[in-house]
Amino acid sequence: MPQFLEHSGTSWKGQRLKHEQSLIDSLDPRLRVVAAFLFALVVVSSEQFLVLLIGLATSLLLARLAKLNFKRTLRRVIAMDMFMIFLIIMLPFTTPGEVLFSVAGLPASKEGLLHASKIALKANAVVLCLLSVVGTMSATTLGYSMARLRVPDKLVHLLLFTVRYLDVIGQEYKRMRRAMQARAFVLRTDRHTWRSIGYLIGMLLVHSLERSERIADAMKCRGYNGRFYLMDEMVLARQDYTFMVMGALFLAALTGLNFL
Amino acid sequence: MTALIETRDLFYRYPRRGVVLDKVDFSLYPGERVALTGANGAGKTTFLHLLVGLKKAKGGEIHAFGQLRKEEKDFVEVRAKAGFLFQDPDDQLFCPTVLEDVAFGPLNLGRSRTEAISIARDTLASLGMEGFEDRITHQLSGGEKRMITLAAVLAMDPDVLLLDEPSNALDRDARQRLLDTLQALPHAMIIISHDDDFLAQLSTRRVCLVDAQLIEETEATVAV
Amino acid sequence: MTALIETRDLFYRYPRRGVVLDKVDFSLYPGERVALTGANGAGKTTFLHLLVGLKKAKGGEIHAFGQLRKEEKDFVEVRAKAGFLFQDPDDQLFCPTVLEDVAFGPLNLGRSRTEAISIARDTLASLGMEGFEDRITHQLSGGEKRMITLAAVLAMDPDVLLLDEPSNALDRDARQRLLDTLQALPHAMIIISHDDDFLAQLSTRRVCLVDAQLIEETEATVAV
Amino acid sequence: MHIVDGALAGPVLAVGAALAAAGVAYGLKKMDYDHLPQVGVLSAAFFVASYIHLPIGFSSVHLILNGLIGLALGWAAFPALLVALILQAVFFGFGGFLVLGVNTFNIALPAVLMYYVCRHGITASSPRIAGIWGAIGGAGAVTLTTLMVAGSLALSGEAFWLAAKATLIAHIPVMVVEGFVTAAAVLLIRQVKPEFLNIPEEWQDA
Ligand SMILES: Nc1ncnc2c1ncn2[C@@H]1O[C@H](COP(=O)(O)OP(=O)(O)OP(=O)(O)O)[C@@H](O)[C@H]1O
Ligand SMILES: Nc1ncnc2c1ncn2[C@@H]1O[C@H](COP(=O)(O)OP(=O)(O)OP(=O)(O)O)[C@@H](O)[C@H]1O
Ligand SMILES: [Mg+2]
Ligand SMILES: [Mg+2]
Repeated sequence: MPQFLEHSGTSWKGQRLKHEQSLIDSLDPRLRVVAAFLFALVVVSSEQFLVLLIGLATSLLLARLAKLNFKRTLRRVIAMDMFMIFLIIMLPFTTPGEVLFSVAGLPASKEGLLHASKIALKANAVVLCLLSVVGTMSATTLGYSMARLRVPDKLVHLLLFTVRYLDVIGQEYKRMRRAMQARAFVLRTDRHTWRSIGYLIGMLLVHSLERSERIADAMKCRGYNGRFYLMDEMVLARQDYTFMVMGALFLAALTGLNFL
Repeated sequence: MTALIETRDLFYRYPRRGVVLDKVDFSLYPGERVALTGANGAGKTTFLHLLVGLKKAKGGEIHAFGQLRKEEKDFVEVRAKAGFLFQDPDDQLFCPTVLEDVAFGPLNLGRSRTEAISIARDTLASLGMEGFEDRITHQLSGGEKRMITLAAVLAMDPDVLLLDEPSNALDRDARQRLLDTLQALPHAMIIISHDDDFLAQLSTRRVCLVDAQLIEETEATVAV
Repeated sequence: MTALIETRDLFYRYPRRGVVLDKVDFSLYPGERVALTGANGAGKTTFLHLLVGLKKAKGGEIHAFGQLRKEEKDFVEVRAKAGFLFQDPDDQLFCPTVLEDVAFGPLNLGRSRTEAISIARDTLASLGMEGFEDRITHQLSGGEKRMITLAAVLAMDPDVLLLDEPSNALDRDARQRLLDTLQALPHAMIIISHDDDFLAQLSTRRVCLVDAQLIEETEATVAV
Repeated sequence: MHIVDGALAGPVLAVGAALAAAGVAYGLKKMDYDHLPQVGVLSAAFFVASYIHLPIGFSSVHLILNGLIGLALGWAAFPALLVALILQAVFFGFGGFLVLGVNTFNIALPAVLMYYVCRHGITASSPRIAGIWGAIGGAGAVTLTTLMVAGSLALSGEAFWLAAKATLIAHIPVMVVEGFVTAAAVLLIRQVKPEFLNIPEEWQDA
């Protein structure tokens, strides 16, 4: 992950804390996961520019509706774009076709440019939709809805365990990292740095493993016999059905546009 | 009156560390609140672990709730009747939400879902923690986590409480709250702590673990 | 005599928690051992973190070792001269063996491997911890861990020691040993602790953090 | 290492998802309920460790650590990495939705392979040899992942071939760093908690 996510990552408390309730939050979480998936499917398989533009516009609208934190979202989307950019810059030069312009003697083709912009549109539309529709629920809710969507039980509980201990271990990591800093440790490009960071990670794993042993003991003490239980209530309400119908019509229309 | 928990000649050693418990005799009677003190690494936590079978004794006998306990399956019942509060609340709160965590014990004891939920709600209410049901466990403060782990243990309706440094890392208010709550509970308890004031207000008897031996502290020794 | 560390109008707040330090003025002079007390969550640890730049102040100035310190790179030098002992030794020990851990600081200061190792050996010996060089840090007792972290800090030859609850979770003997060691050191210190007796034997001056303000405690207030 | 949505061809996505699903299913089967806390907590630890950025010259790289994940978790690396990738995609916008399968497979398969290749080496009696095997595990996993990412791109169209090659070259420093870091971590764990690395396939308790 890019570096500046580190902060939001280690002090991660799920997205709920700073997030304002929105229209999207009133929808059933299962529905949100399914909707995001179908949307991604339609957008990624579309090749028409118009469809992709509508897709991106929809995602932007969803981001508005979900009251996403503008700055934070922008940083994340840009992080992803930076990652792709190198792929996209290369495409016009490696795709044969009608030459639009050339850089340092290398011809850039129109087809390549189109292909590159399609990838950019698709990736941004999907990520924005994901952040606003699924990313606005708490990680715990995401786990519940996966369970309700028949994702295997073990995987769901694994996700919930990971989420539960991310913060605990993140804090532990932060304290150890600070203690190293306090001893005048500065990251450099040398073996001392790499060895120290390797030790840090190793120690973090040892602490984590020992914690997991204590957790297993605590579970035994509470009579654990190989079963976990989830308690959540998810019932489809009227607005969910409305959303379902509208969403289905919209996605069908988008798909249809491809064949015009 | 018969002892709830009794050990005879209890013996334990760690591979590298050596003997930590050498022929320890101990009894816990109903209504007692026994303070267990001792230096760091004396073996206090190990002792509690042995009582509920999380570690296997290398010698001696453990009688609990009227029976000799030897095998893992004997201890399953002991763990249901002896509520164990761990040193670090984070180790004990492993479910995503508070309600699920508190209901985890009753569900494992075979209660139905609705029963378990209602037990969990009642227990939370009795500790003054109503309204916390849907909170996410990892977002609670230290003091809140401690109270929820206590609720989780009490929800199993134990006869005995085993508390491993319960007041650790609590600030004054949270500590006082815990103290008041524990004083009001009728359960027999064993309390490990380094906090003398806390123990003085809570315990009815003190034992100290020194050199792998349990030593009964009388009023006189405590005063010194 | 000029102050080793001085703050003027130091200000800090946490996003959700609010202001923890409000225009704090503080000076530490050579030879002083300042006790820093205050309730849990008062902001004592935060204050020490600010002094060595582990957190960035939201206002005010920090002068350390004769210079105004603002940027991360200014603080790298401060951290070399101000040895910081963390609250929990486990956070500070991350190398497999004691020797490597103690040599980590000198290596960061640019010493060669052989130099760093000889410094580490000398420091351990000066604290009476020779023979621990090849022990595995993770398997030490609480008191031993504390002494090793102290050695690790002293190996950097600091001018000032910042101690965050050094006697925490230590038993009587280990605590006494630490106390004797600290009393024999010539360094200026800031010591956070909740242990009044420990502070009484060590400190030359006391300040208390109350409501985001540092209050100088005179003999009279301490006696109360 | 996370490919975004939109770049890969449909068949590549589908095959990736199917292979990842198979790997995850097998990993879940190997991991019984008693080891859920262990895998869950370690997975959180790896998630945290993947924030670490190390400078290389003027740029910086972040660690992937899939070699170490494989050595620590074996086949459970598949579900653990899927969980991490889901969380990254959904809450950090890193990666994509439909590429989850391909991304999981690209990162988890090398982890599992390195587990088989290096698990004996890292328990060698000489720390030097164990360190070398650790380095092979760390560098090898990243190398394989890079090859697979490049392969996924190349399979999606000739136009990506250059990008695929560039990916490979750009990751050479990452391989070196991962090798060193993994070796150090392995050496530490060997000394501090040797039972950790001897975890056999069946997850018998040490
Ligand atoms: N798994 C282990 N292997 C070897 N030694 C161990 C292990 N667990 C604990 N020990 C050692 O056994 C001794 C007793 O540990 P225990 O945790 O019971 O002490 P304690 O009295 O609870 O101490 P504290 O007050 O610090 O909690 C310690 O010296 C500890 O280092
Ligand atoms: N990262 C953070 N975000 C928000 N609040 C924080 C953060 N870190 C600490 N705090 C809060 O800031 C306050 C001061 O914390 P600090 O650790 O400095 O207290 P302290 O005086 O050292 O307490 P203690 O005696 O418990 O160690 C506390 O209320 C704490 O909850
Ligand atoms: Mg203990
Ligand atoms: Mg503090």
